Amino acid sequence: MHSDNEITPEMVRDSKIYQQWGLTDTEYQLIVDTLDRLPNYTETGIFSGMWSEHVSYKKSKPILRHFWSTNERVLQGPGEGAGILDIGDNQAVVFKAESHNHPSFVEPYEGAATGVGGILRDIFSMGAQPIAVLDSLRFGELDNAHTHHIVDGVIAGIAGYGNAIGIPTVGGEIGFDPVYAGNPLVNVMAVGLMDQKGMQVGQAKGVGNSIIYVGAKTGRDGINGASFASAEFSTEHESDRSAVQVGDPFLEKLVMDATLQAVRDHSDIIVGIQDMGAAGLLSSSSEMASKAGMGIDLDLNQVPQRETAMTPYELMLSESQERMLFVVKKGEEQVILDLFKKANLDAVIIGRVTDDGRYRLRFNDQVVADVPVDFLTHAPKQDLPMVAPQRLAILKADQFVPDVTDLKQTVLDLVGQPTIASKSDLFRHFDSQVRADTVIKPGGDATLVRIRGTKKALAMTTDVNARYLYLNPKVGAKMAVAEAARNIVATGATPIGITDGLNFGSPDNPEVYYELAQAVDGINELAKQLNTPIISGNVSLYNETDGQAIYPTPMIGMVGLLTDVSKATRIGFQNAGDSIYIIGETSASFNGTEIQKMQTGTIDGQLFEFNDHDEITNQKLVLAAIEQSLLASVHDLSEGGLIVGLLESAFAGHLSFNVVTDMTSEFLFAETPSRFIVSVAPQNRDAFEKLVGESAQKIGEVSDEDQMTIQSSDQLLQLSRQETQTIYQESISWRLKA
Amino acid sequence: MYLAKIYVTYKPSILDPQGEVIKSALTRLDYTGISQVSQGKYFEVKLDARDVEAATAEVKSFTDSLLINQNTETYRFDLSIVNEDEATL
Amino acid sequence: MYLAKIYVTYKPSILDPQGEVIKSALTRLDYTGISQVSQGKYFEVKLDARDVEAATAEVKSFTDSLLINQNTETYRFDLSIVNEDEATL
Amino acid sequence: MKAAVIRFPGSNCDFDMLYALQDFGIDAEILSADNNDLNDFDAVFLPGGFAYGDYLRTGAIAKFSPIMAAVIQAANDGKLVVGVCNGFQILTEAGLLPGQLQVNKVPGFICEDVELLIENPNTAFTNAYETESIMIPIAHGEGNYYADDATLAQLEDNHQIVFRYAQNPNGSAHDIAGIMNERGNVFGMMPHPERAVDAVTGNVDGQPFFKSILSEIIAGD
Ligand SMILES: Nc1ncnc2c1ncn2[C@@H]1O[C@H](COP(=O)(O)OP(=O)(O)O)[C@@H](O)[C@H]1O
Ligand SMILES: [Mg+2]
Repeated sequence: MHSDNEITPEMVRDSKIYQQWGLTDTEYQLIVDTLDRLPNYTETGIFSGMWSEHVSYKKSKPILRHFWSTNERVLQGPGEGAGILDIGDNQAVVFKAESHNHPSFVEPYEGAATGVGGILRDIFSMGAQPIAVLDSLRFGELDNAHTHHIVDGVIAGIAGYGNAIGIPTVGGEIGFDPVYAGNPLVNVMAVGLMDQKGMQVGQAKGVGNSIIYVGAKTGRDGINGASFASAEFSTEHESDRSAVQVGDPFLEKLVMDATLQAVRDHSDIIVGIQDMGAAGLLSSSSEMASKAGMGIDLDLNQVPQRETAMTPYELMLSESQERMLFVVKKGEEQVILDLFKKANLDAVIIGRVTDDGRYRLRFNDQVVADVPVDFLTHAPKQDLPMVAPQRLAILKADQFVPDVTDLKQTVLDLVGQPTIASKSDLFRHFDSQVRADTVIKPGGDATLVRIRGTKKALAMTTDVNARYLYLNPKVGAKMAVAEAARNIVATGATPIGITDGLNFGSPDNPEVYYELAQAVDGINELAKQLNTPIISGNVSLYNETDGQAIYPTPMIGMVGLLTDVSKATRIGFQNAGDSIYIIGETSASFNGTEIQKMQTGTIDGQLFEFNDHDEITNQKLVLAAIEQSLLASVHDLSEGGLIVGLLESAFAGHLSFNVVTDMTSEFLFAETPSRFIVSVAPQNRDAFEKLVGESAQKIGEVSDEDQMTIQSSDQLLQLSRQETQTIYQESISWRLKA
Repeated sequence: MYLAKIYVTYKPSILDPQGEVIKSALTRLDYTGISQVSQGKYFEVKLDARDVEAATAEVKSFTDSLLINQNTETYRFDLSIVNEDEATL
Repeated sequence: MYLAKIYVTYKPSILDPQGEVIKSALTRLDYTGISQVSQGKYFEVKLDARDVEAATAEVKSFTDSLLINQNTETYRFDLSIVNEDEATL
Repeated sequence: MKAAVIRFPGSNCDFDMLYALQDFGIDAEILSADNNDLNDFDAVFLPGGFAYGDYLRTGAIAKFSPIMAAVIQAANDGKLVVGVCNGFQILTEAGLLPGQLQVNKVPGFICEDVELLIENPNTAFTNAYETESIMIPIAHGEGNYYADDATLAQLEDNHQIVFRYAQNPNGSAHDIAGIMNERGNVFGMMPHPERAVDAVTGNVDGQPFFKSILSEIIAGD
């Protein structure tokens, strides 16, 4: 890397080095015109960082603007580190998701680990105590060593960071499909809890106030990580990468505890807090100034450095982990410096808030950058063309018909499919119980975490079935929201809000851009009806390898509130003799299902229908039944349909079932949305039937034998619980060891 | 039979949190003259091979592909000839 | 300035689960001639000391008390003289 | 009667332990490992977590914290000293309990409920148990207990093995999950009883553990 003195503004212009950093000629010209001079090397570098898609959202913002993000609970919508919702008693829940897809492909362990570290900083920089982490993962099929390596690394990385910092990883989801082989998805979501009076924002207000740098020293880690995440991946250039970021959960634990203590004890002198994420010091400092309508003046020689001879460009763009910025009232800095010093952490004043709206950097007594803050933080928006993908136009309307000639074998094969099989062999590596508040552990529908000292609990889940979106981006996105909500409802909690992780291919492809717009539309439509505003989220574009895009994969992270934790319901059957009911109609819904994928090797055809009204009605019904304590168990139906739902309730409860249905047996595999299976104790049967009327159908009984039976209108299915459960339980580890 | 002793360390620009923590522990324990600590890995691998060249190639190959993480680590190794059941250290 | 290179290995009687896992991974990757793998730790410590004797004594002292667990581990080390800012590997 | 829960930098089960003790009416507070005096306390708890990041070796750096001299003094004075998970690892590193916790036999962190057999019901940590087997969560990557044969024989002969795993999850010698010193006042275990005290979380098998300790501290008062 050259120092600034060596590369003149003219050289930047002539060599077009800005193109390598991701700036277009038009953008560069705009900078020249606005500054009314040529930008120097450092200035060009900071524009390229701030104007990358990853930081500026210049391509996705026109679409994201449409997200619905206000209701009576919203205290903070999108735009800050994380969104905040009122949960009563002057408490608030804070949550957000983040993607670390590209870093995790290059370096699975550290990529995933630093993803967890980053999302936790987003939470505690708002002044909230993180209480839970969830993930949403996509990998290629488990049939090759490279995918095994990525899976092992990602799981170990999430575990390595989350376990050590002591925040439980309580839930998530994992899917497998060849489209993710060269571009795995690693999304992590964090949830925090706070007193409303402790709310912090990332703003740099007040002329003369100090900018304090806290935490790890700056090295050359992930230089240009933001532009890197905004560029497509090509296997040829796989080795062309920046220094890998390494996480230090021990240091972050110290930073987290000290930050929360500062918020508790010194909120009167703290003006703003911002974590350093993508584009590090640059984006955190400039955004704080821009949001406050102020300017900022930084002395880069003050920045704690791990390596020698770092240039201003490197210092600003470094993505070293575990770093935070505080804005503190002038004259009161020592209190904060002392607090961090006591925790053995670096804390240094590196600059001041100014009122001239300039972003000014000094290095070795020279001004090395001086540009308007607002210009820097507002990349020129791009309205991109969109067009419906060709493939959607030619999808056939007919639904796939599963082959059920050997019904038993079909079921055994299905429960062994990695997407269906239990993920416990993977998530057992996560400490899901530290903090001792986990009421419903991973393995059910949503996870439930109690709020100590109250009767309340928070339910949380992440969901999306990208195959549905591949066949219909809008309806598929609705179904993702619906499934998340069903999972929340199955615990007894009411859904209250959404964070998302929008993982898509290149937005420069009009078909991909269309998928993105449609997905956002779908999410929005159902979110409004569920009264679950989208309060935060993340966009990850350019998820392509050698020109092949992933399925559109908008991860939905949802949080629900249960006001009386003693009412919590679980998926497992409770007692032999309880009646089993199915809530919701089953129809021929087979295109895009797991059974289609398993039997044909692909997914095809028009997606089956989704009815908003049925979804909401059925959810309300389940909540009402739980409210009246009528249900022994509740499980929503999703991938794999009724058969998988029944089996999971049986496995979780160590009990079996005898079911009789007038459907033919292929309907056992239908993935018709908006359905639940519930079990009801004999003494509650009458009350339950009165409540639900025609909306639920009794289909059988819970039994304590090993044998599970389903008599459909055409076949009798008999399965041994032990044998079936072994396949369900062990399939993933068998495949990983193979 | 060959014995490969393989020393793995972080590349210079990679953060080594362990080394930092160990260094500060040593300083607290009054080992004041210590200016740098880095922790790496050390492998001893016994292998059969046709000759030294083959053994060298094999060690390079599996170290690159399995023992180290090429994104963050680098290594060197020594190779010696040993008897079947010789103790290593 | 001295540079101590410290090699820590398990005592022979101690089971080394990581070594076992690596060995079976190597075998699966068709490195068939491998008969034993052990994974240990490797430290590089830069320290100031009056002379070689003092440096040796200091390295022994902090390795015994901090770097290894005497129940299960053993070590050897080399000491060399280096310039302040010499690269280590 | 007062208990201290020691917080090392990187401890993360300190509050879990504090709340569990307080739930059983034990007057407890969190004390930073920077302190060097435990005279005001009758019992000392070393909680789980990753002290100093568990860098180098679990518990290796923590054993040199200022508080540890006082912990050793408290043990010598016959006060109760209890280490759970990382606390157990620190107690072995500090030499207050024999042996060492190594990387799990199949390397990797595991979090799940395991069945424990109460091997010695007549201890300050188990006397309130009325069953022989309980379920308690584990959450560790280095819980594989190692000690040489002579030490193991001694632990067996003196009934110092307090808990054993019904199905060994980590390779521990003699299926050891928890041990105490000869005098019976210093105790360490890998599983987390403080995560199993509240009915709402679905498991209360840790309650008798704390009841035992409570009665022991009261008796000693
Ligand atoms: N990566 C993961 N991390 C933690 N928990 C997971 C993970 N993957 C799946 N789980 C847990 O396994 C259970 C079932 O997951 P999933 O099959 O996705 O449920 P659903 O179909 O109800 O959305 C849930 O409790 C979920 O939290
Ligand atoms: Mg579900």
